[in-house]
Amino acid sequence: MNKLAALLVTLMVGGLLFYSTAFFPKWGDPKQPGSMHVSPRYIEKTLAETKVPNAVTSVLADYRGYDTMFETSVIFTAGIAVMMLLRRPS
Amino acid sequence: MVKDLEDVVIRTASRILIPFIQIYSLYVFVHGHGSPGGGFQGGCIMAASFILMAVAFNLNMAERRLKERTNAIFCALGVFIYAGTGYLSFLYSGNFLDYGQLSHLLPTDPIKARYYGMAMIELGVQITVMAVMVSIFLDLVTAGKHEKTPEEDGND
Amino acid sequence: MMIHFPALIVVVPLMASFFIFAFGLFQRRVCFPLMLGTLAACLVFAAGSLWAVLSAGQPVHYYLGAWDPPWGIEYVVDHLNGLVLLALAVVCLLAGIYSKTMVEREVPVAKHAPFYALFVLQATGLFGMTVTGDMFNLYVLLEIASFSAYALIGMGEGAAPFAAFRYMIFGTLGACAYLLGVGYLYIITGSLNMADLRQILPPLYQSQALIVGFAFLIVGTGVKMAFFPVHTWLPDSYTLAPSSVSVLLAPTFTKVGAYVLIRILFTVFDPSFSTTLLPATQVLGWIAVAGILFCSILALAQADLKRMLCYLIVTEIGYIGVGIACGNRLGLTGAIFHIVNDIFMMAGLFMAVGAIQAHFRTRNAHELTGLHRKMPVTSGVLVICGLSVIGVPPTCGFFSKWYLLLGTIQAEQWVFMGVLLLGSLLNAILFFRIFERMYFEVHPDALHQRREPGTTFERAAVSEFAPMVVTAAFIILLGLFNERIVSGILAFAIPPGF
Amino acid sequence: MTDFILSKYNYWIYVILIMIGFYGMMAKNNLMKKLIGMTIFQWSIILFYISIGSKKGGTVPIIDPSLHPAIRAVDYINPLPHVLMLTAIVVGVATTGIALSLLILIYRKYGTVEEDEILEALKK
Repeated sequence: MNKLAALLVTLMVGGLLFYSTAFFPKWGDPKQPGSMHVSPRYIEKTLAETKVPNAVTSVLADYRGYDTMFETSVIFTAGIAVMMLLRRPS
Repeated sequence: MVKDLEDVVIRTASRILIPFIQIYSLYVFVHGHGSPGGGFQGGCIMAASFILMAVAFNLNMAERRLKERTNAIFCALGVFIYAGTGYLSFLYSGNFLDYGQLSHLLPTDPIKARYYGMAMIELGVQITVMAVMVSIFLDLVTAGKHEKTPEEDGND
Repeated sequence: MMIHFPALIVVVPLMASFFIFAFGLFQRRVCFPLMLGTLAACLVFAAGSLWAVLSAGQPVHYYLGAWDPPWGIEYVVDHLNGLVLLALAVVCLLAGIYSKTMVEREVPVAKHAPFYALFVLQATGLFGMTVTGDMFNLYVLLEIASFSAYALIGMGEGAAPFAAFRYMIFGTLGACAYLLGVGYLYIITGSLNMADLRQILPPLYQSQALIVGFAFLIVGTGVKMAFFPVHTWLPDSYTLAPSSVSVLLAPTFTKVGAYVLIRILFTVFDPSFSTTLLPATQVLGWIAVAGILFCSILALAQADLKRMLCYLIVTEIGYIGVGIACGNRLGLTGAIFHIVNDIFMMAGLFMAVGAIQAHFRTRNAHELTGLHRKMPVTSGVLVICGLSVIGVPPTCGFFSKWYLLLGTIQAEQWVFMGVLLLGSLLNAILFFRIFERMYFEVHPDALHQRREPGTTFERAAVSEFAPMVVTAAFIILLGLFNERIVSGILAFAIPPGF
Repeated sequence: MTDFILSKYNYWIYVILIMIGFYGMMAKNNLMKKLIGMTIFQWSIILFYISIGSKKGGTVPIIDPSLHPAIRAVDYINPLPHVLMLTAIVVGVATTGIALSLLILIYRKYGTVEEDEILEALKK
């Protein structure tokens, strides 16, 4: 019974997702909003503003460096959590 | 008999490979600015070298190379370097994580200071990711029984 | 220095957690004072941020890394999240003080350093989620707060790891739904900044992909907020968690989820979109109403005091949902005021239950006879918080429910109004049953027969009932000064477009 | 019709992966399989983000002035989703790490990772 219910829910969610993909821009279309609004500045200005040719690193460490700091904190949190949960007090 | 032979091949191969893996990891880390690479990828490759050491030899070898406590300190050290670089810009009344203010510290113009700021960031990320990956692996493998030496545990 | 407060409130506890962990490995006793100092500093930063917003009269923007908004990450402190931030900071500090004796009792000594580090990281995640103005940054902070919560709950006794695992499956499902929603918004608009999205989205309100993305965002936030149908992870995990952890998590995590829902519904999307164009708030309202009834009745059926409170949390979230569903200024004022009040009410209740479990060694609601003689302060705080949950005038609970009622009347939602009153009645039955057993039933033999002979009854430590008394005082003060809070802060906290 | 398929099939792949992961998470009785389902679910969202950033004719976003004299955004693919997904990958690793440690705790306490056996043990 449980498996049937799960299958039904999955098919519903899948149907909803398939339906929504019909309204997405074409794959790889240079004019899609995702690549037109914010990212052109990252590509064009990265050499001028940060002297780093790799646009991914400049966005990662500088434009959105704050996200990456919390990302490192997430991996730090996971490290402490595993250390706390599993370590047997000797 | 067969077990020992198998060990010999793996051990000698990994003894040769491990230093080069670590050098490659530093290469990936250093070339984060000019080519695909950076702190995360470098940290993972460095952690892979320690995990290979733990798998090929035994946990004691990895333990000796990277003691449990220093590993925990490295976890905190890396993220401290990252956040510390962010705090530096407070000294010059810049916003948090504003590397342009580092130009007061380093003898360069604000734009090149961002280049060096990012290098500091990548160093912090490299240390933390390496330390955490090794620590999670060792914890999961031994399920927390670090203190017992592998011999007691059966040489897994 | 004041201009840096919005960033400091998140970065200082983050840095402190590294120090707590690193120094705690060597010197265990350094953890508690460091944690307390950090949370006190956060209280100062929260108060400073709110003061900056009040004196400036308009939201304070803080650009991380000195990059202007749609490209860099931006922190926005306005009246709405300034008030929630202050309430969170106060309760996190009180939970920190409260945890001193509880952690000695529940957490083995070798694990104090990681425990306190995760405690502070949990606070970091909460503060960050409240302050951030960037959708993806909110996801990362949501994950930090969630991972700390999973690990801290996993420290509990008995089936806690299993409850934490089920919470993790549910929570990750919710976080991934949120991430998918942000992805849908990004693929349509190309921006991640909330204020920027508010400008770009209006012409796109007809596109189906946006509606599906909106649904994912709501479902993801709903899971984190323990909204009615997706709340089943909460009772098990908060009941089995150590009491210092449930005192930190119960008042804060679900209310921040409620704040994020308000932020998405009325700041990222235009209120007209959420209320009329797409009857999202109507649907949320009817689900919230079902949740209030279902969980109030379930709370009545619980013998375990802590599990009863967990169902109360879901009921209170239902009230906030009804406030949002009214879709008018009064209803939303009631919802935001209820978020702030509920933070304090749940803190007081969980602290009292933790002290009762520690000293009275029982959580069974039927064995509380004669509690007022042994633990007068705790039972007093339990009464004040209970009255506030019911909604009795001097306490703050009454006023937030009052605005909720006015909101439902103005929106002519008679069913919502009826359920609000019925919910208060069910809460009244719940609490007066406990009060009656605590104060009026005198069965001395029941007390001695359960207590093992020879165990002395040690008094509750100062670090336990001091935070309780402060919380009760806040509940009363919020009630007395509600008019100033509503006219001074909440009047400006309502997003434009109402 | 083929043009419609060619321009949308990458989204269908990620939807199918989401359905597999979602079904695995909901229906599987073994906690380890639930965890594997959850990981599939997370990684399919990463695939979705990465496919947003791709541009036809764009190359790796390492700006090389010698390649194109004028730096134009059309020549390089969108770096932003790749940055976001580095965070999501790290979150995925952290989730798996904590989930596995919780599983070890559960196995150490109940001797099993089958959900129904654990629920029986809890009822006693």
